[in-house]
Amino acid sequence: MDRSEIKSFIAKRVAKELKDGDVVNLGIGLPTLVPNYLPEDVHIILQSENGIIGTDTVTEENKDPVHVVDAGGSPSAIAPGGAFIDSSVSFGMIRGGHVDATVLGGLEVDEEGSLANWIIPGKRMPGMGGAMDLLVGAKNVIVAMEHTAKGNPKILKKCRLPYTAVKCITIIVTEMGVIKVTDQGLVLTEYNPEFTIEEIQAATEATLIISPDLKPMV
Amino acid sequence: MDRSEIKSFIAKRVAKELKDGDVVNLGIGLPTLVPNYLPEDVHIILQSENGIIGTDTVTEENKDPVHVVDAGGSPSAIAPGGAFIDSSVSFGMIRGGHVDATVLGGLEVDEEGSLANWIIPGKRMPGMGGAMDLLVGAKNVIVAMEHTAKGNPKILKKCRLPYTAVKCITIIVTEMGVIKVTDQGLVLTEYNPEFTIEEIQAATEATLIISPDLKPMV
Amino acid sequence: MAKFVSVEEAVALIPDGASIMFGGFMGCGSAHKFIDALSKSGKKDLTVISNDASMPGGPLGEEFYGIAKLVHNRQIKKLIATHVGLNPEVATQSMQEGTLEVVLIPQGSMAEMIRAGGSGLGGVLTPTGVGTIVEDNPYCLGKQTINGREYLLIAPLRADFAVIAGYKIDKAGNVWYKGNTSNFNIVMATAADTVIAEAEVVVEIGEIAPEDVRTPGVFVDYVVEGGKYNG
Amino acid sequence: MAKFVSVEEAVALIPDGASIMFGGFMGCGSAHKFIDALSKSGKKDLTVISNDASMPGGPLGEEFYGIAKLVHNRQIKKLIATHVGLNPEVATQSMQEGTLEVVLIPQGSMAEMIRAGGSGLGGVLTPTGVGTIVEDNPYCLGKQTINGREYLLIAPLRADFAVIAGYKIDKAGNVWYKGNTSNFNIVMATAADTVIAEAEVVVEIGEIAPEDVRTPGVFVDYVVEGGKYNG
Repeated sequence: MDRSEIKSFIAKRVAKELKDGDVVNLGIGLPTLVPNYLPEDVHIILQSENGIIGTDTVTEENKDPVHVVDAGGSPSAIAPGGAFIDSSVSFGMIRGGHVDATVLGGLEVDEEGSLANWIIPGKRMPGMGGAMDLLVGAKNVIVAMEHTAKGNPKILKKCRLPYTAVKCITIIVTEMGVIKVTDQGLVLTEYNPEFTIEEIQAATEATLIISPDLKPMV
Repeated sequence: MDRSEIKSFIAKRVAKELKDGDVVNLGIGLPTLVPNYLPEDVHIILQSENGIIGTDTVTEENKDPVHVVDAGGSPSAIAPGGAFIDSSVSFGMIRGGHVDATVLGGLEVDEEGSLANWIIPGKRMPGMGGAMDLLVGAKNVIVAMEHTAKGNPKILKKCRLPYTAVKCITIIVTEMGVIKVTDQGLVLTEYNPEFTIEEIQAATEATLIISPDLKPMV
Repeated sequence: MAKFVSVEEAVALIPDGASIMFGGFMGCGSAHKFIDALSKSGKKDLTVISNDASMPGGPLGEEFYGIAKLVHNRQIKKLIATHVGLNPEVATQSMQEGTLEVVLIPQGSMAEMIRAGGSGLGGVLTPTGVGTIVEDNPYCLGKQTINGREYLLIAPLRADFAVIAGYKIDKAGNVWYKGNTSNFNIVMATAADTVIAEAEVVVEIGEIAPEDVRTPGVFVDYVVEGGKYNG
Repeated sequence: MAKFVSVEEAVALIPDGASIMFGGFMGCGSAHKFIDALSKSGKKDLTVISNDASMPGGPLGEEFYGIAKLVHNRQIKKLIATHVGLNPEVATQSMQEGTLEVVLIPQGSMAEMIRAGGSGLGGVLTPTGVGTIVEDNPYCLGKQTINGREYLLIAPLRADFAVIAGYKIDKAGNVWYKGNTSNFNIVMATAADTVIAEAEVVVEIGEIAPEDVRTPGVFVDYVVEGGKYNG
């Protein structure tokens, strides 16, 4: 798979984690592909943490870039039945457990289900934005990312970069497999048959527990 | 003065404490008379803690008792330029110092400027409602009350009833005088010439400091 | 997503012993049709969180108004409120008969406690109640000095159910409140496991502008059409 | 009560060294006309509290959008924000040149800190940031365990000025926000000593229903008519 295929493959698998009616917050990049792979009978409500419940695709007709933007500052739109809310209500909603799932990328994740994705000290100065709140508040935290970066594992025993949030991840989806975070550690529940279990473990610094119900990823 | 005249007299003096543009919360009873005595060029905005900024007089035309009530549960109305807010915003406004003055009655007040007006243990079960928040949050707390109750002082060295709030009062207005709460204690700044200073002190358990600028109440 | 049900179906969701937040202030902004049906249902041992216990006489000549019906029918075991003085039956049941437990909380603290419960905050740090018997309240977790001022730490508040009332509710469950009926309804809609919203008028999507939605439909589980309230 | 002034009069209120909250999210919901005038005013050493530093290229072809103008003109000494990654001049001034101090705060915490500052609460108890370097943030006053869960105690935030932007503002200063421009504007309007609100359209009293007012006029000190924003 080339990188574009990898991203689609991951997004497609993440889509299966979402249920009809779920309120979902999507991070930038790969996560934004997820809605493309939802079954026809699954309708989710996309939340943008800067104040939109129910975002819609931007068209020439609904575009209003001065008054409606997404969490990346790009033009957005509101779907029928949606609502605009202010930041304190939006993050109350997020922290209060009213967002069913957040899907986001990661620089590093670890055996405790902690995530680092907001800063590389000395290198960039981005800011955490709403990510720390989303990780703490969303009912399900789905990390959607490539399994390795330039051949180096991103699933570590312990994150080396500053945490975005600790013990927050529900599930990790990569092109190699699906990993659930449990009290026992990271459990590989699905694998991509293009890889052997050994290859997946070799690409992972953390120790993977192999689920007794291990299935191929579809 | 009979009791009705006493109430008018107190309300009239309280009205002088209010400035044009002030946001004011009035307690039940005597305080509601205050707006009748405002000069023509002083317009205040009445706040009702259950969600009205800018209450108006109820008329047959604007009456909507199912949807607009005051803090006592009676029909109210909204003035032009007013706004309806929910309880968390309303009390945020109150605690946050956005209410210029609250005028309310008292069962007991004391030398520290503390107030007791919400409960007589064993006798009634009313509840504090919004009074504790108003006393803590309003910029000026004006107690408007008769100087004594059945001949007994209400201005005490220390409240005997449970406090509504401690060290909260700005000024006390009675039919006998005007008393400012200062770090030094209670300062009598104005007196009703119908009474001598000795009579006022005799009707007051707390020690009154006589202001060097003592003036007659007008 | 909001499901539209009959008032009977909505009442059937409530088990005996449930904790319920009721929006409204002296009955203004309460879910009158739902409360009426609940008062006739025989459900009992309820823990009720509400600003007040409403009052016997309603503005349109009702004998009992709002949750005063539930008090009168002795369906409430515990009442958490800010003011109960206008409903004399509360004092009778709590002080004389001892059948109703009442916890009194300052109104602003109650609004914040519910908001905290609905928005994932650990508690409320408020100057309200410092030095008063509120410090002995079961929800008061302690006193803290921050920047030289004392605050009470008050616990968040949540319930099994929130029963709110809006004027217009659209088919997506978005709520718009008339007058000052929003009062506790807005925070309560965020702080319960199941939220039941009663509409006076159900409208099509689009009839409430997205900017004017005060309780987004994603917070609402069930909608009951109550009809325009006229006593 | 809200006073209607020209943008020049409003900018003249701001002294060098003032702390200013600016509403807006990546320029959406910012007071563009005011910011433009401020950026040309030479006012300096400002402490700015804003979700972000906006970005160089605006949606209508602006060279610098929103408070990116103030960053570009080096008028800001300290910036308290949640995300500055889309404005590369911030990293240049802070990491390379050391002329701009930046404090980063999680977005939800910042909203609550400002709300706490405006509503008399002693602080915010949030689970956000526990176990992260946010614990070392100057606004983090400690960690507390409540009901078995850890929370950070974060300080309230206030400023000398809040500069907010509404779509419609009526003659009483009541504000209505279009789209998702309300973002930080609503809380900021409560948390500053002086509040300046820029309107795209000034309307008569009554054109915003009392139920649809999102920032009541009593919170607004000055109103500037900015005109419909078109870059």
